[in-house]
Amino acid sequence: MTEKIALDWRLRGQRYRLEGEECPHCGYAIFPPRDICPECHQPAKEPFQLSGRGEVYSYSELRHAPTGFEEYAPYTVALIKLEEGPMVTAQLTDIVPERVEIGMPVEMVTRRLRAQGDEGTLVYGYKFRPRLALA
Amino acid sequence: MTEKIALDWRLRGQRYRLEGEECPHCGYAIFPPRDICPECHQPAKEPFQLSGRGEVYSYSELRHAPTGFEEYAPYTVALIKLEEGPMVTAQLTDIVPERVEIGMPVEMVTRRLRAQGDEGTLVYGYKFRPRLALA
Amino acid sequence: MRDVAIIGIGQIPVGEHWDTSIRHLALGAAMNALQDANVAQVDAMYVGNMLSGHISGQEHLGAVVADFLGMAGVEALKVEAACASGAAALRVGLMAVASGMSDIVMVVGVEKMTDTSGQDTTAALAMAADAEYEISQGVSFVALNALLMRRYMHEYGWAREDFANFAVNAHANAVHNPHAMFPKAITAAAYNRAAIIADPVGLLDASPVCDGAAAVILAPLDVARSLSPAPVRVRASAIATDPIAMHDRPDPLALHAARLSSQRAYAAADIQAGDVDFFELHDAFTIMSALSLEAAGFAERGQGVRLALDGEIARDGRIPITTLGGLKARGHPVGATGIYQVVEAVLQLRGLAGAAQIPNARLGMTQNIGGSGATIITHILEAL
Amino acid sequence: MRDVAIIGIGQIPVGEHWDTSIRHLALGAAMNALQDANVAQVDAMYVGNMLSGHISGQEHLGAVVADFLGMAGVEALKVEAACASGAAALRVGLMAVASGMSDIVMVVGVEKMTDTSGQDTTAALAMAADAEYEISQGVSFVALNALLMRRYMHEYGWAREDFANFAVNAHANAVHNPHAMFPKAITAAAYNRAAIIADPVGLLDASPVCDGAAAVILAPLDVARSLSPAPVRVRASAIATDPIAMHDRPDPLALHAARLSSQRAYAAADIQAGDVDFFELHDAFTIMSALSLEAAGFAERGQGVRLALDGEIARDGRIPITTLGGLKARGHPVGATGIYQVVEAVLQLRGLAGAAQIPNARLGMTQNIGGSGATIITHILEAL
Ligand SMILES: [Zn+2]
Ligand SMILES: [Zn+2]
Repeated sequence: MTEKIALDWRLRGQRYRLEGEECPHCGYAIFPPRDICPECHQPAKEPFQLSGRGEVYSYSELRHAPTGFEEYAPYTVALIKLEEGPMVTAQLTDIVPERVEIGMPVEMVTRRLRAQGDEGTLVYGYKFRPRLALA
Repeated sequence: MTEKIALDWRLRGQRYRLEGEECPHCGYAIFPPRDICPECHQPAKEPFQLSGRGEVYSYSELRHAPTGFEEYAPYTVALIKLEEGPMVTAQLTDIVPERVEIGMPVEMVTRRLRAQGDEGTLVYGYKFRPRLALA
Repeated sequence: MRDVAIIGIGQIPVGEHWDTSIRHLALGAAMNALQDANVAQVDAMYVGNMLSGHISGQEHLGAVVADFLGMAGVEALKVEAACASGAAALRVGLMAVASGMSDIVMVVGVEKMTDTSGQDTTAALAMAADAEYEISQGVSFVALNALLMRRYMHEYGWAREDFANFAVNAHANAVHNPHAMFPKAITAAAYNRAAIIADPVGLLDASPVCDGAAAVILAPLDVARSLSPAPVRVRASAIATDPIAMHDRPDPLALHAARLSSQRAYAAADIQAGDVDFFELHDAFTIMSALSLEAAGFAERGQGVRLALDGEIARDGRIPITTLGGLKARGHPVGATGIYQVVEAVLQLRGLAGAAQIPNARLGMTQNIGGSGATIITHILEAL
Repeated sequence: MRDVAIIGIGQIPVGEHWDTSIRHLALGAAMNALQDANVAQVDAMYVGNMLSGHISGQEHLGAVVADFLGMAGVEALKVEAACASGAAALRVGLMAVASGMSDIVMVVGVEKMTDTSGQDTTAALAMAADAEYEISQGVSFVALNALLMRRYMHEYGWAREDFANFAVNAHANAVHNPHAMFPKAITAAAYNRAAIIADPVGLLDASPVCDGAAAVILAPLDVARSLSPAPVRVRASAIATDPIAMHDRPDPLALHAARLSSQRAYAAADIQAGDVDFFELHDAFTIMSALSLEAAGFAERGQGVRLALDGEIARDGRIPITTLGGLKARGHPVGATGIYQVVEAVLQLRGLAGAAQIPNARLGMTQNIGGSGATIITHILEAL
């Protein structure tokens, strides 16, 4: 169940910078990278940088955290619909819980996700915070 | 992978005292308890106390231990053919490694098998030691 | 392709079996099924299970179960599809008999969930979702269902309270099931008062963590009548998948794999949704009941909750569901659930469901869901 | 029952794929197989895998692979039988086609083993044995094979050195396999000098921990010729089990499930052992090669080692084994191994094994072993 160092290294582009792919055949924006377009099923390996902007599709405040996340509970997880089309699952951060709502504009930030293993290696990744109204 | 407290409790009869079963239909000695006779396939739940005496069927000194047993390596594991018929897998203890041989008479003793989990709960169970020649 | 029938069923009570290992849970259900089918030996057995490796440190469960049943030698495999592992194993058993590769086949669903802490079990269950893009974000299985439920409430204007009757109905039915974990009625008020575990999901929206095992014996239809006084014919087996991560589905509320799986099953059985007398759906969470009813064609989009509110899911309603307690009240030992559903459907079709009996039940449907909907398996069973 | 043929094969190099997740390992092999078969879509896919939960925190691998292949919607299940998971998945794939429930089926074997420490992987592999009565005693998988090897040497009077040629032969063959992990020849002297890891098992008796994936595409035999220029017919699929714990087998050296599985396969194919042109056996350890040769009928009890000493296992010997490197030198990514064996057998039967080609290979046998012998699955393949 513990995330592994090699795994974190493999996923650094996606987790730190929201790097996806763009399908050269149908233009579909793909995140996470799949190398095969889920829309037209053609090979799709063109790197594509997502803007990190999106809005809340749904959210929930989680009170019982799985192993590895206990110290952070309660925290709010959400489905974020990104501007370019893909949806991602992520935690919300820098929020006032009662002000979170479906449709709220958010933007990606890099934050600590958890500490792992006996040595407590820190794992970072994307979270989303409310976007200023003028953004 | 870690052994659980409920599991250790469930298996205490077998692990501490080599409690098996005897088939009321064909007399087969069964260890570990199966409730179904592997010989005649009839229900078999009669408790049966094995003597703990047997001899070495095969053995190996293990230098790379699995997670949880590292601190005990190297140690010697063996297949022990019990007097009553069943064979068991167990560690040898109180041995001079170079004197271990196939056919060596052994007897059961209860020893610490490993420490488990963060709290280091000790797990005990059967091991086998050389039997005195006159036994 | 040979037609296949169920000639025996077995189950053990769902609950916290502190004193029983996973192998002996499976054994209990298997022995009951063999006895019910009045057969002593099978040609093959398929074991549906998700978590034996994580929770019991035991993989290779097919061989373990065959061995402890005293049947070492026979074909035995484990089949895994997360919470749909039970129905997945049944599907493989059906293939074995349909192909002629085996005649008498046992399918066992088994799960041991209570040997680890609640947090560890929560983490283990999350392996049904996307490890790299869902679990890694700290989302639990409950939270995934909460995300669905909130969006559903938002899109269709329902309140939390409107889901109460899914839980109330399940518990009311479980009262008549001696194998249920919670054979106790609950009220809508109790549902409304229950603690929230991941907003808007409360304690009484969710099925419990528990241990259990259930088994069925399969045979070719043409010999089933000579072997069993009341064989049940498998009219359809259908499976469909959807992206593993909820966020990768174009419309998560559509439960697309359930729609696909149901349609494939109706086509194979040559029936319509309306022909089904009862529906053992996968009520791991109340939101799943609503979405399943819609995807299977019993309600319009966004109107599944209406069936609960109107009492149409009760024993005497338009489409009775969770007739012996469902996942909510019978319990949800994940890899065993799909087989419990089938065992209960067979009881209904044999007319042996006691006070929970659906009058004149002739066609029953079961649907087992893996993960948040990535694998959905439907079976349609018919009384002969 | 419909006859089934293999119309496409795919594999990726076996090794330590630090930069590739388990899903993308599977994808690589699957894409190669689809391309080889020249099909774009399949009706179902079965994934053979043992350790995805423990090592990658991901169960529900069937849906994951279908999803990332861009095939969400299709039937997808994971099949597990420890180190025999690959062949187990193939067997389920054969049932699917033989029954008529599916026409074009993909079977993928995949394992990711290098994301955990060596000790953790050792502990994970031990889940193939009896968790309660073997693993709990601190025995590792290597140690179980050491117990067998020492007893064998004792009963039949062999020395450690006598096993050398199993490893030497495997490495000699791997030199010609671009997908092998260790495509390098070794000498008997190197075998004798190698470090002992669990007496008498040394480093060169054991297959390596590694990552890999392989895939095959199945189709009904009667349409295979129109789909593929060189289809390979599956003449037999047979499986047998034995008690999960080595100590519960009346005669552990008999490898009883291999004997049973081989005999069932010969009977189904209506051939004798002597008709087989080559044998891709499960050389996870050199002792397993000796016991497999005996159980499958190529040597008397206690005389399997003699075949190695006499060179009868070489390409031009009486019964060539591990013709493209075997588990020892191609590598043993556990759940993928059974499919690598089949992919290599198909290469031989197509006459495309290059410098490793067995002249006039017409009938090939593969045998995949789960645990220390509790599940053994044999396939016999025929060039058309
Ligand atoms: Zn595209
Ligand atoms: Zn007996």
